[in-house]
Amino acid sequence: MTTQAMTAGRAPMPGMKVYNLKLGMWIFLLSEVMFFTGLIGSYVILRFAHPDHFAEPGVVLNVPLTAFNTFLLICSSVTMVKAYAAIEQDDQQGLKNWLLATIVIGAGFVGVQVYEYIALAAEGFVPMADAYHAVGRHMPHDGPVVGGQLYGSTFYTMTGFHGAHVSIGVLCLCFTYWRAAKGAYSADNLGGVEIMGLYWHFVDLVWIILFTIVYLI
Amino acid sequence: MSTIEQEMVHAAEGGHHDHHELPFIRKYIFSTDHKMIAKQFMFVSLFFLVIGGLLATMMRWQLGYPGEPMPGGMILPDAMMAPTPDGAIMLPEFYNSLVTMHGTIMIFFAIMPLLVGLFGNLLIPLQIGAEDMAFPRLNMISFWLAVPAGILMLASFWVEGGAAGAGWTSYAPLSASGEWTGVYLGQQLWLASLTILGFSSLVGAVNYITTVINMRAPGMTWFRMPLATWALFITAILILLAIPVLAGALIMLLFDQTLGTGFFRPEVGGEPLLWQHLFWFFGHPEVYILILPAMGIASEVLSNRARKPIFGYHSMVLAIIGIGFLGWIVWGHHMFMSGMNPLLGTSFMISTMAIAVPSAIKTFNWLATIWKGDIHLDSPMLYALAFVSMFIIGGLSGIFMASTPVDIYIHDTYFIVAHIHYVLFGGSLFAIFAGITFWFPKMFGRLMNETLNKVHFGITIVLYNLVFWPMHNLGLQGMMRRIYDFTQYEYLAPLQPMNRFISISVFLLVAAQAVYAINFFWSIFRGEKAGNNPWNSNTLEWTVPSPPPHGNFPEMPVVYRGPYEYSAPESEEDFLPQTKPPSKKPPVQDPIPQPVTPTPEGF
Amino acid sequence: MNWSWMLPPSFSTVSGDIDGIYYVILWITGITFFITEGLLFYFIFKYRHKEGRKAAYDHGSTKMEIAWTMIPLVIVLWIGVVSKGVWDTVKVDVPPAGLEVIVSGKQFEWNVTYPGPDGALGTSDDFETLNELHAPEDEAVVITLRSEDVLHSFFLPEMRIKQDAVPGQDITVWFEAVQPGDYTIGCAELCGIGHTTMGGKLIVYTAADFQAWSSSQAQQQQP
Amino acid sequence: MIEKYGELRNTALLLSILVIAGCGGGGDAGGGGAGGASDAAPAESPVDVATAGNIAGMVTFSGAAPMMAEINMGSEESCAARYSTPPMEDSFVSDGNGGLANVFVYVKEGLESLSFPTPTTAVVLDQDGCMYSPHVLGVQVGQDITLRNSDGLLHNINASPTENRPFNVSQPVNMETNRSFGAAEVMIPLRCDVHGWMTSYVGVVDHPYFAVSGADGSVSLDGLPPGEYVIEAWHEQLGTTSTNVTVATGETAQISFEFTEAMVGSPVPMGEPIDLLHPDGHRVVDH
Repeated sequence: MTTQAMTAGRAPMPGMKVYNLKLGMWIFLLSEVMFFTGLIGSYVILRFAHPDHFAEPGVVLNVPLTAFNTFLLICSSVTMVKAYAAIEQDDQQGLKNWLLATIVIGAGFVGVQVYEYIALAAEGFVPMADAYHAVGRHMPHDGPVVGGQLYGSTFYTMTGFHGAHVSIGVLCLCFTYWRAAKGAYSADNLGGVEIMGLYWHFVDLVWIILFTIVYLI
Repeated sequence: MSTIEQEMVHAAEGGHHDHHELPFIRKYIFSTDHKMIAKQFMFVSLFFLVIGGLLATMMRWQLGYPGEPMPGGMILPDAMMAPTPDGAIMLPEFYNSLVTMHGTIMIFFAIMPLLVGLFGNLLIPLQIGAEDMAFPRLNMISFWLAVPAGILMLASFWVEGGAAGAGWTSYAPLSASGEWTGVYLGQQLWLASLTILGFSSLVGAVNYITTVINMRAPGMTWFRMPLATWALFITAILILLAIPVLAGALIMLLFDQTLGTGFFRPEVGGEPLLWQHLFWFFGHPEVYILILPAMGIASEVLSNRARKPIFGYHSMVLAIIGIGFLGWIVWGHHMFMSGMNPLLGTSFMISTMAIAVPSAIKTFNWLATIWKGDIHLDSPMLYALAFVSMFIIGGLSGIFMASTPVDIYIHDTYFIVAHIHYVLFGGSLFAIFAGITFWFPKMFGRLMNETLNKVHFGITIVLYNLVFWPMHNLGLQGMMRRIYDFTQYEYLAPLQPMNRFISISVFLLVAAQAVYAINFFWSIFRGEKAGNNPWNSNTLEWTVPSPPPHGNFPEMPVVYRGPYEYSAPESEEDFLPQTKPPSKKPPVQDPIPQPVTPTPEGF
Repeated sequence: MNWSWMLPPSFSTVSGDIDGIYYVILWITGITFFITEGLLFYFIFKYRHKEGRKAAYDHGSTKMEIAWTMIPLVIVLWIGVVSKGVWDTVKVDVPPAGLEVIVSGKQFEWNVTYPGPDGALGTSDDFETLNELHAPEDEAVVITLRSEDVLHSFFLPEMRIKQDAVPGQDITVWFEAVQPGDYTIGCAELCGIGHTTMGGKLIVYTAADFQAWSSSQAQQQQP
Repeated sequence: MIEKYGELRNTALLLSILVIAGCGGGGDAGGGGAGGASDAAPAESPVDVATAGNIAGMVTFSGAAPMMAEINMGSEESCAARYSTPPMEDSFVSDGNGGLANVFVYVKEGLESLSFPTPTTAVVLDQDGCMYSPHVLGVQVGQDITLRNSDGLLHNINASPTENRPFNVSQPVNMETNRSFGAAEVMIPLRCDVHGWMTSYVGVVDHPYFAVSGADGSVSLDGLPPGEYVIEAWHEQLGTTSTNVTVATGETAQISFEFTEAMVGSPVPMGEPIDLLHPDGHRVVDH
């Protein structure tokens, strides 16, 4: 039925057995992959070219906090799956609850990231190359500068772009929730929820890669 | 997610659009009809084509008459021209802006939207038998993202410090700080504008790919798709994967300027070469984005006007796909002299040599297509043939710079300028002329005036070669590109006459385009009425009225054969539409599919 | 007006090979050019539309297509192989230096630093010239190319040498002039408002003259 | 995915607004910046000539003067031809007996309560024989500087201030371009990238009491209202030194600035704001 809705009762040659929205989302995610590949690739190149600019894990960055944040995001993926499972069963209430949960956790992730930024900036870890003077966590401010000017630039750009994706995702989740509240979705008509899920899982996946590369290595 | 939901609703309404009349604003301005959006792209990019041409004439004035007052220069602000008693003389920073903006506007705002925006939108749904794009509203958004991008780009001429002046490639660190160029806000607008345009192309690409994969009519198997659609499909994939990389690079450079990050600023440890790698990793697929659709258009017109099946349809498709793949591993050939490891240079040279082959295949197949044909030499055919012959030159001159040692000498000289213009002007632009002329009736229901077109073709092909052929020679004499006053170099001063000759030819060439413009607008209103199928073509778009109604196909077309069955013995005319049910068992490659039951071949 | 496709004379040990490859490619592409364009025009004339004649119904010939896939492939790969050799001699295998100098690009001038009497760079007796590179003939001049601000491109047309100067990177360029005389230094990469003025002179002496010039400079520039 | 494009449309909107702003900014000839004197906006108070006093001073240098090398103008024959003896670098100029030229002397403190009209006459900075003349000059906030090219060959003027908006313009022929700085700043370096040796320094202050020491090192600030002042002297190689002075009605107060060999290569403040609102907003150039 959905497939038919997508193609307006015509019976074309489906190159793939997925309806347009889903296919479109997959294709769009491909381009997102290239976008993050470009960013992460640049990060890796700069890091190999200037190891001295990058500090040991945990010296500047608050790894435990971010690990917790990563855990949050993974949970939000689980709740997103739950939401989709619910609507597959035509369970409107379940859909709404799980969507709400996803929204809350997603917003929480962004909140923690903002807090992290503020804390880091207070320690002199800033994106402006010329103003960079990170002294490492809980160090006296006149201590020796840790890492180099590229560290702040790359860190905030990498994590910032991911943060932007999450924030946008949260907004869309709110919209999906609003639609769900109006009962727009059903077991036969869950395209909106499904592609929302696809996007959300993608953002989650990217974060796991970023967390590994930026924080742990 | 409103748009998505609307898409669903909208799509659900599918068939019964055409019944209710849309209000003017929905029909002509915020239209979701792919044909209208195609026209919108056409008018906007033709406007930018004119702008780009005017920029070129100003540039050529400085090169043809270095340091002499430019006629009418007085009307330009002091930030561009130096007022002197006997007229206004061009400032070097303005010349740099001209170089940059001519390249940027022609590539991103004229050629690319004409090929992808115009022909992608117009042809894909019509040629595969879809009633519209997969996401009509996204399609509209794609256009309405391109417009502000264009406005930003033009506006940058009038901000303090003038428009971007670091070349269309905006190599860092020159582009990273106004201290080096004297351009401050302009460079940031350039970056912002291209980022927005990037999103516009991205939306379009997602739309095209989804449409081609999912919305083909019954019987339209992969290997029954017209080559234009094939080319646009592969182009869309290239856009989809290349643009995001550029967007990333643009944003990083924008951050370097506005936030003070250090990606490309060596003084804080950044890597200037990183910009070049990112830019050309996008930039080389971009080159094929700019030529593949042109190849597709040319194939359509050649086969149709020669009334002969395209020679080696499958290898043509494979060549397009091959280019699509190889296009990703040759970017380094723009960077032989950049300080990149010379060993990498060799590997990039080999891959570059390899990518010459698919283009060679296509060229020979085009020749073989018109061989033993029944060639109707009307204007679309003339433009298409011009495309082939100019593309041959552009392709051959490419081999010189692909060979690393020769590139040492000709890199960054006018030889490169000649090469890119033989491919982008002689190639893409002539194909665009061919395409617009060929599909004009489908867009406006009237034919363009043949005589005026032939006049335009004659003047253009001659002047075009007078402009760009000598640039090879300039390059061989060692004249570097993007140079404000080459007479500063003793050994280049003798090139003055030839430069003046080129400049005069450019002025005439640009003026001559008026013929096409006049013909274009005159024909929209007064042109000879065209029926459904003025060219006796086989492909689906010619089975419906010109212009096609909203929803394109009154009833679902069913496809029985490939697109190029011209002069087939089984039909008494010299063409055999894809939708014509076979009389007896026809000698066509593909089996007749049961409508509805999908048979995805090839892939 | 010079419509010639010949390259201007060149005066370095490698320029001969570079020009050689150029002429080989010129021949190959030239012949291809005349054949293909010739065929194109011939077909246009021969098979122009005539009433009542129908075009051949022909979907292609795998044999022919394989032929014109393989032939170009072989040719271009051969060009590639030949090119590699010369490329390596010019850019990869740097010969032992007869003269080592530092050339540093800066908006909009080339600063050249010479080793001075002790023959070593980075010592107090180094001396400099502005926009002029003085070199002996028949000696490999090995240049460490730098840039102080933006990208420049160090271009010696008559030596067939070109190399971008990248800030933050030391790039080795070398050439060996075969004849004394005055030659051109150019900047081939857009480098800002004064890009057009960023020219200079390459002056090649006989070994003896160079010694004389070098020592005279060294004395002048000592404080 | 689609929702993201909704968000993009807004970006586009914002940016177009930005542009319109940009166009607006494009109008004025490069001044702008932090607004300078106008923020402190006390009523315009013309100085009463009857009660005004003067300051006369000497700037001297003691010790071994830094070596000034010859300028090699070889790359610009037409300029080199203008000089019988090769021109010397002009970052340190003093007469034989201790007088130090090209020192910018100005009232740094003591005038906060007053404000002064912007002069309508422009100050000329000439590019002649591939040298800037004068080498050091002072202007008032908003006062026009006429950049003149008398050489008829390509010069560019690259100003890199901290308080004001930077600019980098070229002059390929004999021509004049007017520029002004909207914020007080001592000093703003100007340079010509085409001729690496060409540099000049502009002092921008929000009152008329400034001067550049002459060849003999003498300076005079005339027509000051009576009161206590802090006077600062700035030299591109020797840094700054300042002194306090009391100006009495109708009298000429004597001051002197002593630069010494020891100060050679000491930090030279650039782009220092005069108004005390942001006291340490200056970058330092080390030699």
